[in-house]
Parts: sequence; C-alpha cells; structure tokens
Amino acid sequence: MAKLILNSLSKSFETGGRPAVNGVSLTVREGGFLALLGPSGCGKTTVLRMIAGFEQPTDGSILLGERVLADASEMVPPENRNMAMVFQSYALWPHMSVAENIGYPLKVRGISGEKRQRKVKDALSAVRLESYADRRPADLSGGQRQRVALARCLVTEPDVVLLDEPLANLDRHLRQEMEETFREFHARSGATMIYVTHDQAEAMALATDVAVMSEGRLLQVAAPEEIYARPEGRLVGGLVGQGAILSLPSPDGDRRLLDWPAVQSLLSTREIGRGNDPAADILVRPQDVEIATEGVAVSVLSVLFEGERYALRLALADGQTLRAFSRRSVRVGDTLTVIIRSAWRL
Amino acid sequence: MAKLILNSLSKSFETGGRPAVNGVSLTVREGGFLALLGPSGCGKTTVLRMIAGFEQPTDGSILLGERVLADASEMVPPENRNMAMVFQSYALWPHMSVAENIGYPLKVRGISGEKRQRKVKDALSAVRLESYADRRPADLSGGQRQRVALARCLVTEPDVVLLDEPLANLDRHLRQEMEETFREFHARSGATMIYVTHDQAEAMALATDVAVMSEGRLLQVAAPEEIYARPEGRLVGGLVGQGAILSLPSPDGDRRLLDWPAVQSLLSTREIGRGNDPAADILVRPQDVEIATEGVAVSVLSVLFEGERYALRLALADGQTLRAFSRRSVRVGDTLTVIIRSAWRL
Amino acid sequence: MTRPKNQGNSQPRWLFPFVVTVIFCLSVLPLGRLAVTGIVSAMQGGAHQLLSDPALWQAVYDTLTTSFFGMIAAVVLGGGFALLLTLFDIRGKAALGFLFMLPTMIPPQVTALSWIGMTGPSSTLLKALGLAPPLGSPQPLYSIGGIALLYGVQNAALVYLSLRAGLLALPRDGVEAARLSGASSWQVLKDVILPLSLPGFAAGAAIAFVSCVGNFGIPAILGIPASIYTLPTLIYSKFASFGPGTFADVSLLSAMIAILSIVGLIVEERVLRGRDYRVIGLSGQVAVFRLGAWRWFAEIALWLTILIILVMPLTALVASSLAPAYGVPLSSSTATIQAYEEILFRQTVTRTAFTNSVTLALTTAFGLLAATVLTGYFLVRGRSRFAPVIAALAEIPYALPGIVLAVAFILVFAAPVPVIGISIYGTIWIILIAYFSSFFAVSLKPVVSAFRQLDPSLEEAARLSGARFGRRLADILVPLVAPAAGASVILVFLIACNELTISALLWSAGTQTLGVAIYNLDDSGSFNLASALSVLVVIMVVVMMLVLELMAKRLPKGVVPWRS
Amino acid sequence: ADLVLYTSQPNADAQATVDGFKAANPGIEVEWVRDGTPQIMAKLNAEIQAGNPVADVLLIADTVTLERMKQAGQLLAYKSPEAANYDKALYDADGYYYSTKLITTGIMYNTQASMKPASWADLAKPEAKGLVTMPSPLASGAALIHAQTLTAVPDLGWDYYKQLKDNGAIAAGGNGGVLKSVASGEKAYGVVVDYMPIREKAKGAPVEFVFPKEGVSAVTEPAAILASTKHAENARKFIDYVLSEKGQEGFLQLGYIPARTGMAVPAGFPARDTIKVLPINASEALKNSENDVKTFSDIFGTKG
Ligand SMILES: Nc1ncnc2c1ncn2[C@@H]1O[C@H](COP(=O)(O)OP(=O)(O)OP(=O)(O)O)[C@@H](O)[C@H]1O
Ligand SMILES: Nc1ncnc2c1ncn2[C@@H]1O[C@H](COP(=O)(O)OP(=O)(O)OP(=O)(O)O)[C@@H](O)[C@H]1O
Ligand SMILES: [Mg+2]
Ligand SMILES: [Mg+2]
Repeated sequence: MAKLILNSLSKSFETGGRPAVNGVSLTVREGGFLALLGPSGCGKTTVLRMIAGFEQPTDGSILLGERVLADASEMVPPENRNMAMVFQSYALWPHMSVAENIGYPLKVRGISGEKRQRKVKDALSAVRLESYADRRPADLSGGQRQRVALARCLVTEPDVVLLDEPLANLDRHLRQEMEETFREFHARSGATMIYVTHDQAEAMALATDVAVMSEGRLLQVAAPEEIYARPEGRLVGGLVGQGAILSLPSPDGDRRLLDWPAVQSLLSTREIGRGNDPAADILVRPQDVEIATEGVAVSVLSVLFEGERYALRLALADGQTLRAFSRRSVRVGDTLTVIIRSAWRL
Repeated sequence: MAKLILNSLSKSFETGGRPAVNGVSLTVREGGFLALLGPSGCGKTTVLRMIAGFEQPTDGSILLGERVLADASEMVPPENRNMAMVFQSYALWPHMSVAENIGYPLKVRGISGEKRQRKVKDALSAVRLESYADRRPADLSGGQRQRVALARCLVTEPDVVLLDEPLANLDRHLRQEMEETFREFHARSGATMIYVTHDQAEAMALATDVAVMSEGRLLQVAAPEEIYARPEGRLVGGLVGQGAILSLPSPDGDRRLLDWPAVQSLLSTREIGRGNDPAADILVRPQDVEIATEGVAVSVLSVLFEGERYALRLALADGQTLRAFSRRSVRVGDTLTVIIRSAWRL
Repeated sequence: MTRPKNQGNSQPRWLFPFVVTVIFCLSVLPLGRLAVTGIVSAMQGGAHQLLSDPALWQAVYDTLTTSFFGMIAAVVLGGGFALLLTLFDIRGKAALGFLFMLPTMIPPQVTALSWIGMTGPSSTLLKALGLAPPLGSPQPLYSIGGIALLYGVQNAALVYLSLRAGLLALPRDGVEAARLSGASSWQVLKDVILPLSLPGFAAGAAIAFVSCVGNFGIPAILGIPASIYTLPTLIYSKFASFGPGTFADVSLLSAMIAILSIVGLIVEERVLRGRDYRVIGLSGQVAVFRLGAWRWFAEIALWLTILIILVMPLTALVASSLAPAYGVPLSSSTATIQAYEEILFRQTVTRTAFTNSVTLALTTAFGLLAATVLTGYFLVRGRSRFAPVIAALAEIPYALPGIVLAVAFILVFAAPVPVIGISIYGTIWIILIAYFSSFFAVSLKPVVSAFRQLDPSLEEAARLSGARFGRRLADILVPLVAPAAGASVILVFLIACNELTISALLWSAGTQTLGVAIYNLDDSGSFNLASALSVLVVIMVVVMMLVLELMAKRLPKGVVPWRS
Repeated sequence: ADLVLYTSQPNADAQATVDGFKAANPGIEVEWVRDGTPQIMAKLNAEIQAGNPVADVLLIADTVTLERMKQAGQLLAYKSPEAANYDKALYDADGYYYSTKLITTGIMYNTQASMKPASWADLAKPEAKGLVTMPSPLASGAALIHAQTLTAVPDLGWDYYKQLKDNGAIAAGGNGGVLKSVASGEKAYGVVVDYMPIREKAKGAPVEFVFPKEGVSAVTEPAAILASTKHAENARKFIDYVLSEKGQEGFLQLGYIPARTGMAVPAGFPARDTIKVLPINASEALKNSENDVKTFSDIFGTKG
C-alpha cells in the first residue's frame, strides 16, 4: 500500500457543459481515511469513478505510490487495481443471491470452499443480514441492498476502498454500527479509504481528513477539527456545520476567530456606518448562538422540532438570518435577544 | 381528499419468511403529514407500495375516505388513485430527458403547451436543476436523479404523496431546501403525505404525525413531540432520539419521567440489591447527560468528533453504556462524573 | 361506499382474451385443422407404418443433431458478433453490424451453392492456394457439420439481434462492480454479462434452434447427397409421392417437429427458470471493455467472418447474375447486364413481386410487433397459468416447414370463411395471415426477453402518473424495449422479404412474392435472372437499411441494430 | 377467371402456353399457378381436402401422378378429337389425361471431363468415380419416373443404382442443381432433363448433352381436367389447344420435343426417330412408386 495521489485531475463529459471534475490535486496518505464532502452534483462520484478506473481522466493523473494508475492517455484496468467500492446505486448482480454477490470478489480471487463460506458469513453478520443469504437482491428492501453492497465491498483485502454514500439508506442505529464496522475495517486492514457522504457529522466522525468539493473543484482539505474550526471561504463555511453566514463589515486586522464583544461591535458598526467598509463573510454556528436576556435582538422566522431540541431560524433587524438551537419551543414571530459566543471570519 | 385508512394491513411475499407487513392499522387524517420511521427492512416501502397499489395486501384493506382502494381480493389500479410517489430507486425513465420525465404526469393528464412547460420549469427550479432539463437521467449524479424523482412527484396535484427516503442522497443544504419545499407543497396542496425516512430529525421537523414500525408491525403513532417525549417500549425508545437504554430496577409507582434524584436512587439501588427487583428499561438521551463535577462515575469508551460537538460513549461501572455530548474533547479511558438530568421509563 | 372496479394487477381485462384470440387464429386454428385432416386421412388410408420405419427415427436424430449444432454455430457466430460489437472497443462497429444482417437476405440455397463451390474442386480460391481437392473428392459440406455450419450462418442474425438487445439493457455499474472485484474481462463475461443477458441469449438460441428444425433449403442441398434426411426433407418427400396417406404422414411428422421445438422451449424455460433478470435502477449506458492488443485480432476475425459469410456468397451471386450462362467463365468480355435489363424492364412480375414482398414484409413486421408487444407483456407480467402453453403454441408454426404451414392454411381458408362468406384464398391476405403465424415466434422472442429484463418500477412510476395501459405501452414500455422491438421488426422484415416456402403454395396470379419469383426463375433454368433478382433484393434491403440509418436520430435509442 | 391452370412448367413456358391459348380462344381469362410438382400436388390436395379445389386443368410433370388422381376419381374424362394424332401410349385410353411433350432424361457432361459418356453404364465406370450427380426423386417428379424406367431395363435394374452409389454418385435436389453443379465443373457428369443443358449450351455454357445408347426415360407433361371443374367447356378447349398443331408448335418453339406425331424437334436435338424412349407403364409405376422411392432412398439414403 502506498499514497494515493490525484494530480490536477480533470474530467469533462461530452454531454455536460462545465467539467464535472476540474483540476483536483489531492494526496491521501497511506492508510488514510478521506471523507469527500460536497453538494449534490459537485463531482464526488466522478472522482471515485476515476480512481476506480471506470472513467478516464481528460487531464491530470492518478498515482498509487509510484505506479501511475491513469492519465489522459492510458489507464490500468479496474480489475488490476485491487480496490473495492460501494456504488451509489449499489450495483448488485440481480441474478446472484445475496451470498453469491458477497462471495464473488473472493471467488474471483480463487478463494473457495470453507474459507470463502466463512468470510461471506462474517461479512453477512457484520451487516446484519445473516438470514438473507439466499435471497435475490430484487427481494430486498433498499437498506438491505445497500448493506449487501457494503458487505461485498469489505469482504476482501483491497488496497483502496471507495465508498459512495454507503449509509444513505440506513437508519441511525445501523449507521452507527456500520460506522463502527468501517472504523474497525480501516484499523485492521490499513486500507486507504475514500468516503463520499453528504452527512458532515458522519464525515467528521470517521475520517482522518476531510476534503470539500464544489462544482468540480477542490476547496479545502484538512483534518476534521481543523476544517470545522477554520473553514476557508463561503462555500466550505456553508457546507461544514450548519452555520449561517452574515455579511458584516470587515473586522480590524487579520483576526478570524471573533468573540462576542468583537461580533457585537461589528453588528453595531454595521448599524451606524453601513456601506463604507468592505463587507466580510462571518460564519456563525447555531450552537454558538445563545438565547440570553440581553444581546442583539432577533425575531423568530421558523421553529423546527428536531427531537433533541428545536432548530430556529432567526432574523436580524436587517433581515440577515441566523440559526440557533433551543431546548424550549418558541413561537414564530417572537422577538428574542441572543448572544453570539463565537464567530469565524471566512 | 379524505382520510387514508389502513385497516390491519398485512403482506407476505412468497419468498420471504415472516410477513413483510403485519397487521398495520393506521389513520392518516385528511391533509396529514405522516412520517414513517423504522429500521431497514421493517416494511416501510412495502406499506407505501400497497398504498400506491403496486402490491396487493394479503390481508386487511386500505380506504381513502369511503372508497376502498384495496383489500385481499380486489384493488383499484394505481393509475386511478391520483397519487404520486418518489421511489427509493427513483424509477426514472432512461429514455426521456429530465424535463420529459418531470412533465410526463402532466402529459398524461392532458396538460400541454405553455402550461406544462411552466409547471415543469417551476418544478425544475424547485429542485435546482434548471440547467439540466435536457439531460438524460443516466448522465446525472445520484443526488440529481433523486431530485428529478422529487420534481416528478410534486409536479401534479395528487391526493396522496408517497415519499420513500426522498432526501437520502442530498447534502444538508439541499435537504433543508427540499424540506422547505415539502412543507410549502403540503400547505399549498393540502395533499396527504406519507414520508418514509431513516432520519428522525427530518421526520420530527416535517411531520404532523410520526409512525414507528419494526419487523412489519406498527409500534406507535403520535405527534413528533409526543413520540419524542413519551416513546413506548424499547424499540421506539431506541429509534427515536439517540438515547441509550439502561436496565435498572423498576422505579416505584408508575412514574415514567425521572429526574436526577430518582435516577440516582435507581443507580444506587442497583448497586446494592441487584437481581431482586424486576428490571425496567430506562431511556437516557445524550443531551440529558451532563458532565459535572459530581454524580455517577463513568469511563469514556469512545469519542467521536461531530463538528458541532463530540459524541461520547460512556460506560457505567457495571458495563452498561450511556451516550453523551461534549463541547470539549475528552480522551478515551478517562473517568468522568455525569449527572442524568432526566430519563424516561419505557 | 364504492367498490373497487377491477383487479389492480398490471394488465387490462381485454389482454388475456386478446392474446388467446391471437394465438387461436395464428396457431391453434391452422395446426388443429391440419391435425384433423391428418387423423381423418390416417383412418381412411389405413394404419401407416411410419412410426416403425427406422428412417423416421434416423431423421429425427439427424434433425436434432443438425439443429443442435446449427444452434451452437449460430450462437457462436451471432453471440460473438453481439458481444464484440456491443461490449468492446472495436472500430467500425456500425459497418460490421450493418453487414452482419445481410447474410439473412441471401437465399440459403445460394449460400449453400457458393460454399460448395468455394470448398469444392472447382474453387478458384483453393486453386489459387494450391489446396483444391482433386476432382471428385468428397465435398466436406455434405455432412452434419456442413449443414450445421450453414444453419449457423443463416441464423446468426437471430442470435445477434436478440442478444444485442439484452446486452443493451445491462446495467453498467454491475459490470463495473465485477471488474473492480478483480474479475478479468473473461470472468466478467462469464459471471455477470452472460447470466444477465441470458434471456436474450436463450431467446436467440431457442429461435435459432426452432428455425433449424424447420429449415428445408439447406438440408435439401447439403443433406440428401450425404444421405442425411431431416424431418422437413422427409415431409417434402411425402408430398413428392402424394398418396392417400400423405396427410396422415405429414401431420405425424409435423407433430414430431412440434415436439422437437417444444423440447427446445422447455430447455430454454429450464435455463431461465427461477432467476431474476430485472435490472434494478438505470441502465442507460453500456460498459465498454478495452481489448488492447487483442483488438487487431478481433477486428480481423470479424471482417474475415463477414468476408466468408457475406462477401463470398454475394460475389458468387453477382458473378452468376453477370454470366451469360452457367459455368461460362466470367471475364470482361463475357459479362453482360442483360439479366438485369430483362428483370427490370421486361419481366412484369418483378415489380409485382417487389411490391407484394415489401408490403407483406412491412405489414407483417409492424403488425406482428403490435401483437407481440402485448403478448410478450402478458407472458412476462401476467403470471398466468397458461403462459407456458401460449409460449409453446406461438413457437410451433415457425418450426414447421413452410410447406406444412401453407397446407394448413389452405385447409383452413380454401373454402370461404363461414359466417362472413368471404374467401381470402388466392388473395394476398392468406399469405399475410400465414406470415403472421409463421413469424410470430421470431417477433415475440426478443420482446419477451426484453420484458424480462425490465425494472418493474419504471412501469409502476408511469402508472402512478396516471398513465393507463395503452399510454404506458406507448410512452414507457415500447421505448424501453425499443432495441428488442427494433430487432424483432428487422428480423421479421428480412426473413419475410425472402420467404419462399409458404408463399410458394399460397400465391396466385398477382400475389407473387420475391421468393416465388426467384425460385421460379431458378427452377426454370434462368439462373442468371434469378441471381440478378436476388442481387436486386439485397440492394433494395441495403437501401432500406440506409434509409433507416438516416432516420436513426429520430428513433428511440437502440432501435437501429447496427448503431451503438 | 374463366379457367384456372395449375402447372409445373417453368414460368416463361407456362406464360407462353397461356398466351398461345388465349390467342386461339379470345375472351377466355386464364389464371395460372406454377410450382414444383410436390408443391403443386400439396396445394391441390389440400384444396381438395378443404372441399374447394380451385384448379380446372392440370399440366404437370408425369402420367403417374395423374393416374393416381384418375383412380381416386378426381379427374374428368374427355375424349379429345386431337387424340388421333398421338401415339396410343401417350394418352389415357379413357381420356383422363393426354401427354403434351417429351422431356427425356439423359446424361450431360462438362466439356472438360476426361470421358465422353455414351451409355448409362459409363457413369458406373472408374473414370466417373465421385463425379456423377443426379436429381433426387424427392425433389423432382421426372427423377422418380427416370429411376422407375431405368430399373425396368433388364441390364440395369436397381443393381445399376447400387453401382452408381458405390461409384460415389450423389442424388440431390432438382434438375437445376445438377445443371449448375456440372456447368460449374464441380461434378463432371449429371443425369438431367434434356432441354436444360441444350439451352445452356446454346448460351455458351461448357456442357454437352447425350442421349445414351440404352435409351432415355421421358416424362410427358400430361394435361388433365379436374372432376370438380366449374369451367368444363373452357377446360376442354384448353386440352384441345395443347394437343392441337398450334399448341404443339408452341412447345417446340420453347425447346421441347412435341408429343404429337409428325412434328419437328427443337434445334440442338437429334432427329426424333434416333431418340430411343424407354417405355413406362403408368399404373404399374404408380403401384410401385412408394416402394421405389423407398428403395431409392435405401440405396442413396439413410443407410449410407
Ligand atoms: N419482493 C420481495 N420478496 C420477498 N421479500 C421482500 C420483497 N420485497 C421486500 N421484501 C422483504 O420485506 C421486508 C420489508 O421490506 P421493505 O422494502 O418494505 O423494507 P423497508 O422498511 O422499506 O426497508 P429500507 O429502509 O431498508 O428500505 C424486508 O425484510 C424485505 O427483505
Ligand atoms: N455520464 C455523464 N455524462 C454527463 N454528465 C455527467 C455524467 N455523469 C455525471 N455527470 C455530471 O457531472 C457532475 C458531477 O457528477 P457526480 O456524479 O460526480 O456528482 P456527485 O458529486 O457524486 O453528486 P451526488 O452527491 O448528487 O451523487 C454532475 O453535474 C453530473 O450531472
Ligand atoms: Mg454521487
Ligand atoms: Mg425501503
């Protein structure tokens, strides 16, 4: 195993207008676990498909260690890459039973008999489908299909594992179990893993590195804590965490992490001398917005019950919105005062 | 429009062992918004498919107002039900462009020309796919396909809308927008909506009623606040919210909502005279577990960064686990003391 | 309280009666009439010793072996082309696919004779290579193997088209998943592609088998010299010495053929049983494999095959159409286009035959498509108990030699139709009905296999959109099975265009078909005229295919079978 | 139509016959169907079975078939005044059928062949090993008659066919196939009806036709009226026409030997009296035809 290197990778489809992937350069260290985050249609699946060898890059190259896997002219065929993938569409083989689906990568590798059976059984029990071994994929529920795809992906010892929204159709409990399974698998096999998800909590919880893409470009790569604490630019700020982005006058100097006094002063400058200062994007995360007896006045735009708490959308006097949580229900239209404990200049 | 009534509905498949749906009775009031929650494979999709008319119940019946839609012997064909559905597998027509896919229900209803174009355009812009109107589904990303399915579902004025995990492949931003779209659509059209999801936050945020299923049976139906606050039984308790379930001696009387003193006393009784009292299942939600300077001692099993906070798994002295949140990172193996602000006897 | 009006299962009420009526008219009626005549004749003509005649059993055996190996040859040839052209990065796919259709158009006798010439002592090719066998050495094609080989060439397009439709429905990601699992191209082919396209494969193989069982032209030329009799040649010999027991014998032999083809069907059914081929989700794109260094090799092999199965017979055909007499060595001084002038400008029958055949072939191809889409839907989605019976009944007429089917239709229609009192005998309508009956199976097979692979949720989505059956059919189902529908139309058209043995008995003044015209010219010794007409037919078909090519952009994807 | 003719004559010949008839009998609309003998018989019998035969007159390969139909009561007797000009062996005494021409079967060879055959026996010689082809009785009515005629010759018999078989001769398809095979040089010798090679030779094909010295078999393409005819009057006119001098002249023109006595022979044929036609007894042949087919296919057929 070795580093996986994407070298200003690009891909344009004939039918698509702008390139689906555009100059993505990225290094996933040996045994790394990279989460790929980004809005729908930003090119995540396309990146995975290029790594797997299903699409040829129109530009750039992919290297595994010293070995060039693909560039614009040549590529190693997928079957020689020793990778495994969970497809967004599962890609189960409808003519094989669940056990056959899972056992196929082993069969191809010449593992047979008792050993294969045991491995298939282990994989089945890891995804809680022991009793479905003989079903056909068509007779399974959506989540069960996804789990079969997962089991098939993890049954061998691949160098690189590509996971394309592998938990999208699972309930919370299974998700947690499966996350646990990934973590174990990663620790045990040392495979390099690339994990596409739209759920940033999942990304943060699993990955050693998080990469954020948008419109085919790579915006930022960093460790989860890092990217959460110090997102670069509006897009990353908007994607990571559920924060609201305020447009406020630039704070002095190059301070980026702002505490309540700093935010408060910005809010008030804005009220006095607007339009003069160049505007800055300030990210405010909901957990940093605290309902208090004093602070800035906001009105409640909407209240959503989320079980654990209520998610509020609040409007500042000038109409900009903030997000906040509240353990108590409040009514739409109410006026509250809030303190912004911390904010981040993007 | 009228009430949708499921009358001890059951469905067994030839190949499956136990019935996929087993005696589900449920009334969705006119214009109601029901979220259907449950673990993978519990029969949610099957219920929707029976309501849509793709599967015949093996027992029981489905009524829309006075009209019998289906029972074990007869059924109204789907085309006469005026329903719309987002399929878990999307079921887009590969030979039609995105706009044709979306416009098809209108075309069938004889709406043509300018009006159809406008409606299709509106639907496209609601799912942010304006510039993809002429693509084929095969040339879209997973999330884009899901959005096409969504747009197709919402383009007409159906009496009943069935949504099978319609947002599973979308990122948080789009999800929020789409949730907003559902809410608007629901308010505007007054359609009865049934929404299958594995994301209980989504369910709580959208629905007027939440139904929880497990292994083909209906466990509980209630309003979101109600079901969150007062879940019935281990299964619902485990599914709704991310709580941990402790097995403790039964508290006295029929008190169900327990405060810290009550929990504390249970924890200590357990330590003294275990095994005598009949055990009770006590649900403890992570936000109710507070790290404090005193309280019950726990050791940290795992710490997961979730962005906003850390999710902890904690072990009590006897090995039972608790879940908690922390804004600060703690180390695995550390010993903490926690207070359980509130708990619920299931 | 209103009660539900009808069963919610996916088919309208009239579908079952419709299918039953179609099957009754196209299969039960003529076959039943033949059987009745056979029984009556058997009673009059006394008990026949046919069944105890070892020659009969030898013929059954020979029919089985030639058909089986013929099917294998067709599967190898057609399957190879379909796989290579749909899945691999071969250059010139369109041209290859286009040319591969054409051998179906060359009458089997022509192919047989040109092959005999090619491999025999007088072969210019072998002479040039110095490999020509001495005059009088045995002809290798006069054998089971030779018959099977020509069956294969003749029926390869059946397998090609039906398999191709199946391959186009393959989900790309399924193939990719297999490759990523580490499976080599060969393993992917074996474990994923072939099993998933098995319905198309099995349909192609079954129809090829059935077609071999019923073939007369090839065993008549290649079999009889080697003392190989198949059931169709045996039937012809019964007709040749027409006696009181002939109808009984012919019915019995036809029953044998029917049994053989049902055996073929049962095998197909067995192979497909209990499996699921429904493609889950989208199947918009086909995976393409790279052949790498093998590409040259594959391309050469493909073109070589085209050369052997198309160019050489066609050259022979053109050569004999230009020769003033048979056996005259062709050179620039002897070549003459007199045959073409004669055919085009002097023979009035030519135009009639062209009009008749093209009308018949087009009507049959499109008319049958309507019937087969409905029947196919019924067979796959209907979950009816009668489905296997209906499938078998649809198949039998195609397995019977044309002469038997034609006799059956004469028996039914020679007298005016009761009740209405109109006689269609001697009109073009009887040929049309007989064509419908005979080619029903050809048209049905690819469509059925396409329905097998269809994801049911696509139709469900349309139902929920409010589309009634007819609507769904037009908007969703037919476009989705378009490659198969295209295959079925083209196959029926090609076969019907050249059809001979049915129309030979059913034609009368003004309803000559091309097959009849060519046969009559050939039979009366005007070989060059016959060849010229054959060449013109091939040219006509090529022109029609080119027109199709021009319209290809407006047709649903995959309909035009040589386009990728 | 006023008259329907079923014939196994080649297309152009049938057309010419009909044209001649129409010229002689203006106002009679004739419809005709041509096909190989097995096909035309299958068609006709199916129609008879169905109770609605369409044909009025037949003009088909051989008397054996018509003899069978006569015995089955399917023919109408008509004593044509023209019969006087014909050899008694060439028509049915009761007037059920009349021969119209002589189509003999002899030997053709490719001009490059080493041996010039002069007798049937030559085909069994080693020089002809593997080089002989002949039509099969299954595909050609004339071929059956030929076999029945030759086997009745004391020196030949079925033994002769066994010798041919041992000499590698093959029997397949119709006369057309034999012609092609010999003309193209694939085989050197063929047993074939006379007019084909003679016509081809005239067009320049490298073939020759010989009338073997033992004699040739002949089919006579007889005409008959169906018992079920609805146009008996026209049918009789047709019989009269084909037997008439004019009708016979037409056949001559087409390249056939007319059956009527005192007519010329077509170009390329030796004089009529040098052609030795071997006799055949129609009712005898009919009785044996099934057996003969079987014997033939036992020799060339399934046992080989
Ligand atoms: N066609 C079928 N034949 C046999 N069993 C089936 C069939 N379809 C579904 N099942 C079984 O019925 C049960 C319920 O399936 P269903 O699709 O309703 O689950 P679900 O609640 O939608 O799950 P998920 O969240 O995973 O989509 C599952 O155990 C499944 O395996
Ligand atoms: N075969 C194709 N032809 C043309 N365009 C394509 C094709 N496949 C994908 N695209 C386009 O490329 C872009 C990136 O697609 P991709 O599937 O990589 O997105 P994604 O990030 O995986 O999105 P999602 O989260 O919705 O799955 C999209 O805009 C999509 O429409
Ligand atoms: Mg994707
Ligand atoms: Mg489901």
